[in-house]
Amino acid sequence: MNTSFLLFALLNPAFALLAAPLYMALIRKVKAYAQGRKGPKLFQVYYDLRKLMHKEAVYSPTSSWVMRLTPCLNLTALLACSLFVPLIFVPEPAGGFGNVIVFLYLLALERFFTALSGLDAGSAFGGMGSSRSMSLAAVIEPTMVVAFAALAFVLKSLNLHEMFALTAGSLLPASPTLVLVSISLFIILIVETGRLPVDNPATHLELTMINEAMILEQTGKNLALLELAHAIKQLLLMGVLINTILPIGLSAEADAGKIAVSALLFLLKAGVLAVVIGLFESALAKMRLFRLPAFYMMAFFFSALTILIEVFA
Amino acid sequence: MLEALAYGAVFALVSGTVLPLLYRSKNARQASFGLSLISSVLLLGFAGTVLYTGKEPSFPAFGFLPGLDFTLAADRLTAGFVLLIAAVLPGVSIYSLEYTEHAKSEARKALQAALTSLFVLAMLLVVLAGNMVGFLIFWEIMSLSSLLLVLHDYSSEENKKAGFFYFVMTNISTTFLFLGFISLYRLTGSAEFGPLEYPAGALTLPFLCLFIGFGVKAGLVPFHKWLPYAHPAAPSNISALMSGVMLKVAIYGFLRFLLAAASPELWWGVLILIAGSLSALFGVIYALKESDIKRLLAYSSIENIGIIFIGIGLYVIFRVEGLETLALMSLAGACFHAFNHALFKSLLFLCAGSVVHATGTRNIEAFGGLVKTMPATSALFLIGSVSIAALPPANGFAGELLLYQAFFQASALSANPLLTVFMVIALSSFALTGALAAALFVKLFGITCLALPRSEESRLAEEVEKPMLFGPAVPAVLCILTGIFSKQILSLAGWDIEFPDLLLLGLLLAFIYAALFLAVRAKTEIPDRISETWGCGFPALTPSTEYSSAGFSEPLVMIFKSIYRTRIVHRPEYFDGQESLFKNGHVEIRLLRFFEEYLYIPPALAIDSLSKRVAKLQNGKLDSYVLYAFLAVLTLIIATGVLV
Amino acid sequence: MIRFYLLAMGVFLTLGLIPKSHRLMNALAAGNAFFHLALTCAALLTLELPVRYGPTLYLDHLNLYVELITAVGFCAAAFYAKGYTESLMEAGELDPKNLKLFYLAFNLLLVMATAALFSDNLALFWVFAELTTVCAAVLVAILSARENIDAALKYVFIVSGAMLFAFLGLIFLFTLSAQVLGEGTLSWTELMENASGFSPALLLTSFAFAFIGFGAKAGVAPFHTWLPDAYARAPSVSAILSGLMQNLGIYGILRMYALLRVSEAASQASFILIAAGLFSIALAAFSMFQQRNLKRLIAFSSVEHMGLLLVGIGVGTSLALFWALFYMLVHVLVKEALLFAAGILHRQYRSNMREDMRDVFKLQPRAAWTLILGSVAIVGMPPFPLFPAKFFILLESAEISSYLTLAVLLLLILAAASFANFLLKAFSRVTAEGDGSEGGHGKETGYRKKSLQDPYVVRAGMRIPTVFMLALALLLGLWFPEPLRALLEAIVLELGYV
Amino acid sequence: MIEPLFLEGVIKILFVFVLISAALIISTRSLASVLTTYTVQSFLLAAVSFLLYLMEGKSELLLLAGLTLASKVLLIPHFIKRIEEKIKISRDLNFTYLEPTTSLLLSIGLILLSYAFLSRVFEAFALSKLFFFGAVIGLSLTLMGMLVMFSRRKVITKALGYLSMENGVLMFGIFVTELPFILEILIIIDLIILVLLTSILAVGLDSSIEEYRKKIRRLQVWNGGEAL
Repeated sequence: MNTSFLLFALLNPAFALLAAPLYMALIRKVKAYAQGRKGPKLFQVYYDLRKLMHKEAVYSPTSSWVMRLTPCLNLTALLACSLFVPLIFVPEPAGGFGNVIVFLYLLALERFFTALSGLDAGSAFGGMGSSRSMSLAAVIEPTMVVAFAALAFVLKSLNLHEMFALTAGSLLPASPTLVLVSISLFIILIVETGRLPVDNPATHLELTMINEAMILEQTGKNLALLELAHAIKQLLLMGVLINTILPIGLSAEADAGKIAVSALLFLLKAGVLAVVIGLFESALAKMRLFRLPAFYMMAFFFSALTILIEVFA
Repeated sequence: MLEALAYGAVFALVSGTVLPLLYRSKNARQASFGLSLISSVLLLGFAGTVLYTGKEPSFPAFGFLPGLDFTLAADRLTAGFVLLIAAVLPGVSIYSLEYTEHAKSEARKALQAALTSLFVLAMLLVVLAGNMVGFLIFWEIMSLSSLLLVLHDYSSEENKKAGFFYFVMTNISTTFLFLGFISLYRLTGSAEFGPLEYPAGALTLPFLCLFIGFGVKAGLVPFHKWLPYAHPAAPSNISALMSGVMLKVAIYGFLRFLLAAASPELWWGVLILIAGSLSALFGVIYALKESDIKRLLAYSSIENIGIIFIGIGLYVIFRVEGLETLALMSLAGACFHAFNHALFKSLLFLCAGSVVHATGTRNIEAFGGLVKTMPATSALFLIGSVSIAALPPANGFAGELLLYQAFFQASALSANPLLTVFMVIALSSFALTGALAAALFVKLFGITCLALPRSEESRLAEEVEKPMLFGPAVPAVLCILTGIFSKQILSLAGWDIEFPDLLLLGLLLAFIYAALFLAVRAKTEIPDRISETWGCGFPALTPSTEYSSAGFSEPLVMIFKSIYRTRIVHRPEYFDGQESLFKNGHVEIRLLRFFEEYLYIPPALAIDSLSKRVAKLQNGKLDSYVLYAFLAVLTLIIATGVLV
Repeated sequence: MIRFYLLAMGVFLTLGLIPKSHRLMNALAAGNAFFHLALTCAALLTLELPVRYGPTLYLDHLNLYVELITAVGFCAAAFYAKGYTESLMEAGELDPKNLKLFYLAFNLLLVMATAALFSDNLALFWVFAELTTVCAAVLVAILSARENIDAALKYVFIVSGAMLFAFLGLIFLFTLSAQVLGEGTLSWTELMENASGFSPALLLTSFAFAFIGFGAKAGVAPFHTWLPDAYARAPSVSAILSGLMQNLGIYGILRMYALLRVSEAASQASFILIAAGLFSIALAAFSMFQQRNLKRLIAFSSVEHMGLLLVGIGVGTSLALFWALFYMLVHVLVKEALLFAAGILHRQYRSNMREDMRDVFKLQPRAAWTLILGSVAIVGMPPFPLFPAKFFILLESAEISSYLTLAVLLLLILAAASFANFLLKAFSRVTAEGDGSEGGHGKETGYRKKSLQDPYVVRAGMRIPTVFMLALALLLGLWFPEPLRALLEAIVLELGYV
Repeated sequence: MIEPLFLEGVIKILFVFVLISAALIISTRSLASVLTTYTVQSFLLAAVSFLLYLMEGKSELLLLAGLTLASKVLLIPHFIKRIEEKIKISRDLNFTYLEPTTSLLLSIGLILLSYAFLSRVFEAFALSKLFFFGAVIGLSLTLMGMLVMFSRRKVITKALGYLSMENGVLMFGIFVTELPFILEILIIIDLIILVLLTSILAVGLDSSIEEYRKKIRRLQVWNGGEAL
């Protein structure tokens, strides 16, 4: 374990924790503008979280310790995940952190327990959410794995830190094929964070809900933890995408100045991406559940294509 | 010293077999399982030493058959699988202390205890067998003892069918092993498992035979159908052993051959990989639709066997391509996953046994709410589910991680573009399998243990007795430990592989969780409240409004509807032979059992009708008999005339 | 010398007609069997084999070995016979007046078989083998029910008819020897010495014809048809004895094949043997599959095993022969245990049909387990010794073709499945406790409830040989005695296999 | 000494008669005539044997002729006649598988087969054309006897078929080689025992069927499920 990594381990999660809600708000804002509304303030999310943190947790008498376990566990998983994706600088890899498969499976851990807690209260909504979430996750999984495999393939490493150490600082993607991967990563981002056209985070309608349905029973501080975890997940996936397609400014050294520049730049890039996501969401309608596999197929296609091009060319 | 450990274990198991048969008392049965425990400790010492030091024990040869000695032998591969047995055995033994006592009669209890020991003994000796004939002998005893155990409740129609099916499949397996070993024997001139330094062409027949033979036993698609039949029929502790260990014994045999083959061919690996991927995928897809808990677990075993075979396939491919590191990684992945699967599948089967025992049904739709009525079992069940869903840092993840790493680095195969494309396809199917397995176990655990009880039995279920809790607790603890210490275990076993340290990750997770938990707790001002939550407008939450098992898997069923094909079966009855007066009818829409209906039943029917025709030859008439003789004489005369 | 033997035995048998008590008759039969067993053992242990006494009596390892098997079988059967015949008489199926005839035929059968085995002359062998058919037929017909007579007639007609062809074969052989030696001979030893000079074509012809006769005796398909009927209809003891006579056929085939092995026609003879063997296995396996009659099942399994033996002999290597010989012994042991157990079940249920069997584990647990273990043994599963025998025979058969091995193996699955199917269906019928009404299957078979309740009391004389045979088989599976190995190797050498 | 060529001619004529007798056994419906035909056939055999003795002068052949005459022309027919009287059946009307005409056609086929087969394997070994032909007749007689065994219903007829087979074997034996006389005796004894046995059994089977039915019912061994 080296100092660079220790520094990273302190800074990166903290950065993720602090910055993540911002982009939830930003996307909401963009969507509001697109719909001709003003939308809530950017920092409203933080206020909301604080408010929730102070509220009591209400549990259904049906529910069990699974429900009580989940919120903390999810945030734990995501905080651990934040050690895998360099947001502010790329540390020297250590202890297997950064391993792309571990990263993916930590996300799966979070999903698994969210789905279980959805089932725990026994309400029809929770079950529906779990069922849909696990089903869609299953279908997107090959795409996700192949996309990351493509990334690993192009960047010749299994470790996200090593990968991005390769791209760090350059203006353009390390290889043109990465643009294709990025398209898949973008779709994965949309799917994983439960955004249109897959899921609509803004409504509580039976037809549209997936993620929201699962956490319907969660209240107070637990809800806050889950929301936070969700936000971090979004930020981390955005980070992967950004580092892939636009690695400019990403520092590979644990130097205070460079880190600051890198962090600022990331905030900027992420802001741009959030705007794009917001616009993308606004432009699309919710898809029928059973048309989603076709949508995922597209992402799969791009990732597979990347590998094919790399292999054949 | 080492040898003494092995002999001690064998002796303990032999006495464990004999004891309950001699004395039909509870004490004898307890002693028998106690002896199993002792033997597992001895085996642990044995296997651990061999694995760690790499020292191979030397067993003396017993003169057994003319021209053939009986020997035991152990190298690291053997030791690995002995370790597997030793790891599964304690949990099952403790569990059986209580579980076996639920059998119907004294005689059956005694028989079950004795056969369990015999079964374990046979599996152990298959692994330790020093030559092919010994291997086959114990292989058959293993099949036989498990068959008798599957038939423990022989009077039920379903079990009879299951037993018969199992018997036939296991015989098919043995047949191909026979042929495979015979062709190897002819090639090498000895029954030893020596190195096979032959050109691959010479090994084609043995390879195919052994692949089919071991594939049948391991439950590889399309030879897998016996598993979902045998497991529901067998007692749960036996299911745990069968799924946990017996399937691995088949893997062991296959590995033994593959490692001995000096020059495998690429198509071997491709074939194994394809079969493995299909097994994994079909196993999990069929499991999703299943509502019988033990059958579901059986399908999940098919899936995991598929994963192990994927690892083996990768090993062969990488070995042929000369990528030793990756080959080693895949092999380690396959072995490690085999080991892990033994642990978590025995855990799950034992828990399922407890659940079935407590509720009296195997139907998932009738469970629910067990987390309250059977908290300890549910907790153990969750550990099993987390492990099998390959979530970090449990052991299921560690094995799959190795395979993923191997897959991701397949870029090194760039010399052969088509192969790379093939690998991408295999990888995506592997990923799909993993995610579907997670969905499957969310469903299983969620529907079984969470929410409201869906039936009276489930509501009234009581926590099982202590041994049935301590039993599964052993593999549960091991599941977590082997997951967390996976890197250390791999390096202890002598595999030097680039692998993330899950211990670190586990500690980190624990630390963050503790910190978060404390932080949240410190911030909590108002205590938690338990109250009715909004029930979507329903006045009160009832089990009927809950998501059911079928409902849970419905989206996936829709997505994979091309696989879940249904078939409409009409069964009309008529008053008359001409089928003109309709009497009664039965129409059923059910899932198309593809493999059964297209692969198993047609030959079975053909054999059946042929056998009926042949049986008619023996019609009891002397005239016909003399006619046969006459025709035979004519044939022989003509044949002789032609042959001369 | 054979004449002396026959004379002595004739006197013995005449004396045997005197006693009136069943016990004494049975003791005499057992004594006779033991006498032969002891004599065989003594000959094996003390004599410098092969030995020739006079022009016709000839002892070598092979015929002593077959005699040993036969005598062991007869000993067990003699023990079993007492309880079994008594039970037959109690039920009124066997006329007590026929008891004497039964034991006469019993003893005579052993004497004839012995005479056939030890005569050096093929023609004498032929004649005595024919006479064993007669004796066995009498045993089969002993109940004098129509079915038994029918079965006995089938036995006589098919075997004797086929044996006539064997005689044609002998005539050819005689001509051949006359041509080469100047004077015709049918002595095994002389033929063996000169076989290499014989014309392959005619030798093959004589082999083919002899095979028809000996094959029928051995129950090789399609001359096997007498076997299932005899097994199913005749009392168990008779079935066992006629089953023992199958080895006589195999013995003849072994000798004939040994003659041919040195000539150029060996491969053609192998072809005939293997084809017939495969055909037997196939036919038997398919006939067994839906078999509902236990004894028929066992009978077809005999056919199947004869087929496997033919394959073993036809492969023609010393290893295959060694194991085929061993197979003969074990097959007799296991088959007897099975038939003994089936006999006990027949006494219990008065039927061999699987529909009529229920509550087996309650009524006859020992017989049930004997049948289960016997089936395990007979389908060639370890730890029973048919397993290694099967393995090595198949190992050698792979030299001819892997497809042959595969075909045999697949057919063996079918045979094994048949046993499993039968046992599963027969043994799983349980009367629900409490209600004695016509629940479930009771009605369709018309089986009467009354006799269900009381288990048939198995006499020790019936139980001991059953267990003994199985235990002996198991022992052979776990430990291969050195003397047996030496004996079998000596036979292999004597038959000219190197 | 009589002219061998003349004897050969006579033997050839006898061959034809032997074959005709075999054909008659196949097709005759009256049991009595079947028996008579068999007796005639045996007599023809004895005659052939005697003629051969005249030709070759081997005393075994004479003995054989005598033995055949005694056993097969006198003893066995007599015995069977008594059995026939006992079971009170005088006709065997039913044929299985083959009607008489087909049987006869098939018999010609059998003769041709025997000829073709023996000419392939044996012709070189035969002493002369006549001997070869005798062997052919012997083999076909055996096969035709077997044909009787499966195409006729009654056990008695079957037994006669068997006997006719045996005649074929004997004929074959005479023409192929000279067997030691003791063997011939043994075979005839065997034959007699077999005939005795089958006849006794046949009495049991063919005659008082009703009585057996009764017995069987009493013993409960009659099982509907079993295919008879």
